[in-house]
Amino acid sequence: MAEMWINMGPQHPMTHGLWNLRIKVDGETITDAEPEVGYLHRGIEKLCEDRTYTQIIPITDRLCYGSSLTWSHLYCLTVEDLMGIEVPKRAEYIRVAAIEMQRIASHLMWLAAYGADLGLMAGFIYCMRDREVFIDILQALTGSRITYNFPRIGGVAHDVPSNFDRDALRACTYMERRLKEYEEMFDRSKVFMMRNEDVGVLRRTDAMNLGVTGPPLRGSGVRYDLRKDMPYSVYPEFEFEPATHPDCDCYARYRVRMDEMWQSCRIIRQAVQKMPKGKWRILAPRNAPEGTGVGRVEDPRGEGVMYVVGDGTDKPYRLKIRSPIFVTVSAAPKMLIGYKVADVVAIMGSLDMCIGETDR
Amino acid sequence: MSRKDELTFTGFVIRPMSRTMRTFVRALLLGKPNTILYPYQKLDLPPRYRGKHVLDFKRCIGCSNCAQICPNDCMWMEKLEDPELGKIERPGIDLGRCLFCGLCVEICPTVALHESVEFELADRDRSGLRFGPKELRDDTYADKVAEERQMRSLPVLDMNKCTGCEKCAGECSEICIAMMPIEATGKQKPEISLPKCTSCGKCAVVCPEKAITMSNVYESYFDMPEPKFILKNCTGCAACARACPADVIYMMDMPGTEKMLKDGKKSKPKKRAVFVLEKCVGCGKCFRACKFDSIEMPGVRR
Amino acid sequence: MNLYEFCRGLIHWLVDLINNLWYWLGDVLPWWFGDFFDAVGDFAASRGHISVMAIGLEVLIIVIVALINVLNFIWIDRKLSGRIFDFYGPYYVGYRIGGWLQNLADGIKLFVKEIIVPAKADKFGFMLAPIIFVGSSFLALATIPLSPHFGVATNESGHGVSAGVIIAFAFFAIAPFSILIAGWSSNNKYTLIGGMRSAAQMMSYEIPMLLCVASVFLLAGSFSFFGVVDAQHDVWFAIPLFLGFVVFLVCLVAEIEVQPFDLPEAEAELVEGWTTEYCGMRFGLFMMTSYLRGYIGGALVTALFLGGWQGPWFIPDEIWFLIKAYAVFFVIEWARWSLPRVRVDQILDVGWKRLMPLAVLNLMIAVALKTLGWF
Amino acid sequence: MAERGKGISGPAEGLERAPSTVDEDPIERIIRSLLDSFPSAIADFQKLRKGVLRARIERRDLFKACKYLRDGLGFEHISMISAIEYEDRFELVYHIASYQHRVFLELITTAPKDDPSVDSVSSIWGGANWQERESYDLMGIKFNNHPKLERILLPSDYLYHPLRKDFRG
Repeated sequence: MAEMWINMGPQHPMTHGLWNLRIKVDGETITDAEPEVGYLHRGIEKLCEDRTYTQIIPITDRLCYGSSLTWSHLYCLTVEDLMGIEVPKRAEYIRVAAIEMQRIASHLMWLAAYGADLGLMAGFIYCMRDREVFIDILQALTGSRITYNFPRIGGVAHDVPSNFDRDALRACTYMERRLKEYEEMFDRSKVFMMRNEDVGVLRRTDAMNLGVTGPPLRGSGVRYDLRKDMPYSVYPEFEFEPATHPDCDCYARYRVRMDEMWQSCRIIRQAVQKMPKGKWRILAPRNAPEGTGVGRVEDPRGEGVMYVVGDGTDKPYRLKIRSPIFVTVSAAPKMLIGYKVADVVAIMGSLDMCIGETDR
Repeated sequence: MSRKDELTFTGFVIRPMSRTMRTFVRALLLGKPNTILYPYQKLDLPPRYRGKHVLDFKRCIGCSNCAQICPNDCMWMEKLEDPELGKIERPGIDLGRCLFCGLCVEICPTVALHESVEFELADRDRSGLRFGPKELRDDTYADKVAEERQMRSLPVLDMNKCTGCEKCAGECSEICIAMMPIEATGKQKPEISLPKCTSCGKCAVVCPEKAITMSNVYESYFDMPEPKFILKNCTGCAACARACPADVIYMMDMPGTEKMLKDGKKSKPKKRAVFVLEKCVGCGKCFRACKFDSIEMPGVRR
Repeated sequence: MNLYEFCRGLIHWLVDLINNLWYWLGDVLPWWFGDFFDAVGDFAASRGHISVMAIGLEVLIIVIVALINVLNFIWIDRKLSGRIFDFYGPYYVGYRIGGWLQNLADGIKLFVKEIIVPAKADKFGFMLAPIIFVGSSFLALATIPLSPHFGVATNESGHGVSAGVIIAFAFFAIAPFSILIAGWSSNNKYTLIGGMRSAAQMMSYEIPMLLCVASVFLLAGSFSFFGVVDAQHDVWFAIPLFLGFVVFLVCLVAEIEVQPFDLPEAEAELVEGWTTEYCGMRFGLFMMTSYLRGYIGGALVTALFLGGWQGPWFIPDEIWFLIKAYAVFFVIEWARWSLPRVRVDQILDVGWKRLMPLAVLNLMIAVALKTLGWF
Repeated sequence: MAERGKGISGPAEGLERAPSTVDEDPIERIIRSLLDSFPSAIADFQKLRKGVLRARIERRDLFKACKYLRDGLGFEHISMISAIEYEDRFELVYHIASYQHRVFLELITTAPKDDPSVDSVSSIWGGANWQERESYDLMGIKFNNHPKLERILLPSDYLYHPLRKDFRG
């Protein structure tokens, strides 16, 4: 068969969103690849220049459907850096607990999509079912299921509801039991390992050079987790180990995310148990001073950075968002070339695409 | 955890299949499946759930803060006539554009706006999603739900009664009341610094004219813009005082501005606006009502 | 009394009934009409005509039974695998019978949908592929008896076609060609890859599968279903030929293209594989036929390895056969929902490097058993 | 099938903390060696927070400085490239991180309004490739020597650069 270009997307079960992966195949072997993004560009950066600082928070929620809380948290961190606000301790603990729940929910959604990509329908349904547990707690905490609009500049919107700590600890126990089942279902399944091992190899040097961050980077053997290495919020007060794996393949990325879920359970337990009393929100000024603020967090998908320029009014002069997947997907050709068409779903699935933040 | 060399023969099919079989047996024999049969069973929604809005007409003061904070511009203020409340202005919401972010509920200074747990809002027509104030009205809803917002008992000043006697300032143990002269009127008014106030209520007790009363006010986490008054432009037309939803603005005479009329009598003195900013909700209605650029509010759209 | 005799008797009775009226009509009419009426009546009552009518009725009954089974299979697939996934499955349509009518509702929906042919498709091939796919599957079905009394291959002698199993496998193996035709004629890159994968996949599973069947023939000493099932009177072939049973089951999963081996229509990578461009009832036929093939697969395993219709006396033979076939199908579905899909090079790997030696080993075991005279 | 990432025995290999041969904080060392190498180019050095630095650099020295940052100082990771339009200039902010030293550097360079072009750093960091394309797409900054400077988020026949302040949708 002659070589031909195949458009995988913009509407394709592999893409998890609206983007296009053009691959050149020789038979079933990929010889070239070219990701195309931009189908979901909503101009959020431009939109933010016309909104007040408070009004932007619900918009940053819309950056990523999988982990919207991280992005509004990142935005609030950035603006707090710009305004020079110290957030109350209790608010930081609530934020950390909520973000780690969001991380587990996001990773579960990734695992569900990954299972469906590889044809493991039971994995898809089970993960979506268990994600509900965390979504329900977040719903009781914030009032919404996907777009929480929960962090505020200078704290969080609400105090924790009654029974929050009991529910959170119960959910952690449930999740740890479930994770063991997943490990039995995924790791111990020979067919799953056949699809994952030695597939989508991304060397350590390549991963660092191409700007890959988050689980793909740690799956390539680089021990770099912003929560540990450049701590923000109250992460230094928690005990946890950033997950790494030296194998550089899809299985390593899968393993890193599973280990991160374990660590997130640990962090939630500590955050709930150590949560101090006090205020959860302070009055933030309406107008930001002139200057810049930068925030940097460990998103479930990688390193999220925001850079805000204030000009003394109540609206930001410029807001720049660094999406981890936007950079990671540019490394996709490096991983794809040489593998089979069927590996595309495994490789791109292991990157955990989220188009909302990629196209902004 | 598990690696390739740990994989045994059972890994081919038996382990994953035994996992699914356990769920199968549990779902088939021991209990109900996990699904909720939606139209017949409903989810238990937490009280914080953000659904359709509910407006309490009696609490609402018509300040339009909700319409201003809305990121999508999906709220508007509607003028209407109510048999009980007279001529009022109340917000309406286009739920077809609403984000359900809850900022309008959070900013409401009197907690008149709530979000109910009702989420079944589908309609065959976009116009069916435009809820005017009358469709949102439910004056009993606020009493039914648990209050989330913190309340503080704070002194509220009525400038019509105040004589500027300084008794309240003398009584305040936290020294949070300062007497400030009002320019061009020859009077003075107490200015209360609310962050320092301990809600002790002594100022209200000591006031001979009962100009200061203690009342419960919801705490706000929003830094609202404050009106800045420019005396030289003011004509004393009282448009701002009529527009103010929170009774912040009082019109006071400026002695010495009387003009001699032709018949020898003196005209009434000119008036000026006086702001009691402790009560201000920052809505900007006075700014919009003023035709003479006498009020400035940076960052508020006209 | 077998199915053929039953149909023949029924037709005979009907023809007699109608002919009575007919002859009476001929009597009351003028003579030139009466002669014609007599001739028609005699033809209707002739032996050849009744045989043809009986076979037609028999085919109709078998197809209806098969289609009801297919509906049951789709229901099992949805309902029981719904329980595997911890949800209800079809629920409201046919609430009293467990949502069974949902399949019919889906069929009606597919019937009223428009059939679209892509503009640059090869129209003839595009039309031909579903015909071959459905036709060959039904032909394979026709050879399989549910019991000595129930099956189209039973004739008046009652012994069935002597090479029934061979014919069944011959028709069963035609489907990949129609998949290739469908994939090529759709003029779409995904369908093309799907068709090519189907061909590659057939290369890998067909030979070990037939080697397993050959070992069964060796032990049974017969090519017909009756012979094979009769030979399992004492012990099911699944016990001495356990290896062959496992290999056959794995190959069967590949043959009927369900989950671990559904490469031609891998929905995650190749949208819907070779059925991407089909819609309406053509897609419905593909869908229905894939479950029909599941039924055939279950029936083949039952007949070749699980003792066919032989079972306790208190259950009728046909029901006993169907219970076994349903059980096999459920195991296949169970594996389908709990295993990921393999890659195209891995199925070739599995087929040639794992299943092929095992199948040969199984054949050697069969030869040994036969030589030792245990069968 | 490509071979596995051989030679990586553990996650920490080659990624130990900064060698302790240098007596002081790695951040101090970075500042000093950067100032030594580019005395004229680097201006306005600030330590913002713990581990966050800010420096300004001349446009013509950007490429050289970036190369030195990666090869000499171990800044392996380019985090973000943001373009900001002011009334009289464009500012390009390079956020560069070091995995070894846990340092986050904010490198600012300016370009005049009539010639918004800088040297591309995508040959130094592969991760800069798409970010530069994005800056070109949305802000209209030209990157010299970029391998493929095309629009990325917007359609290729789009006429405007929408993040500029004079753009009105």
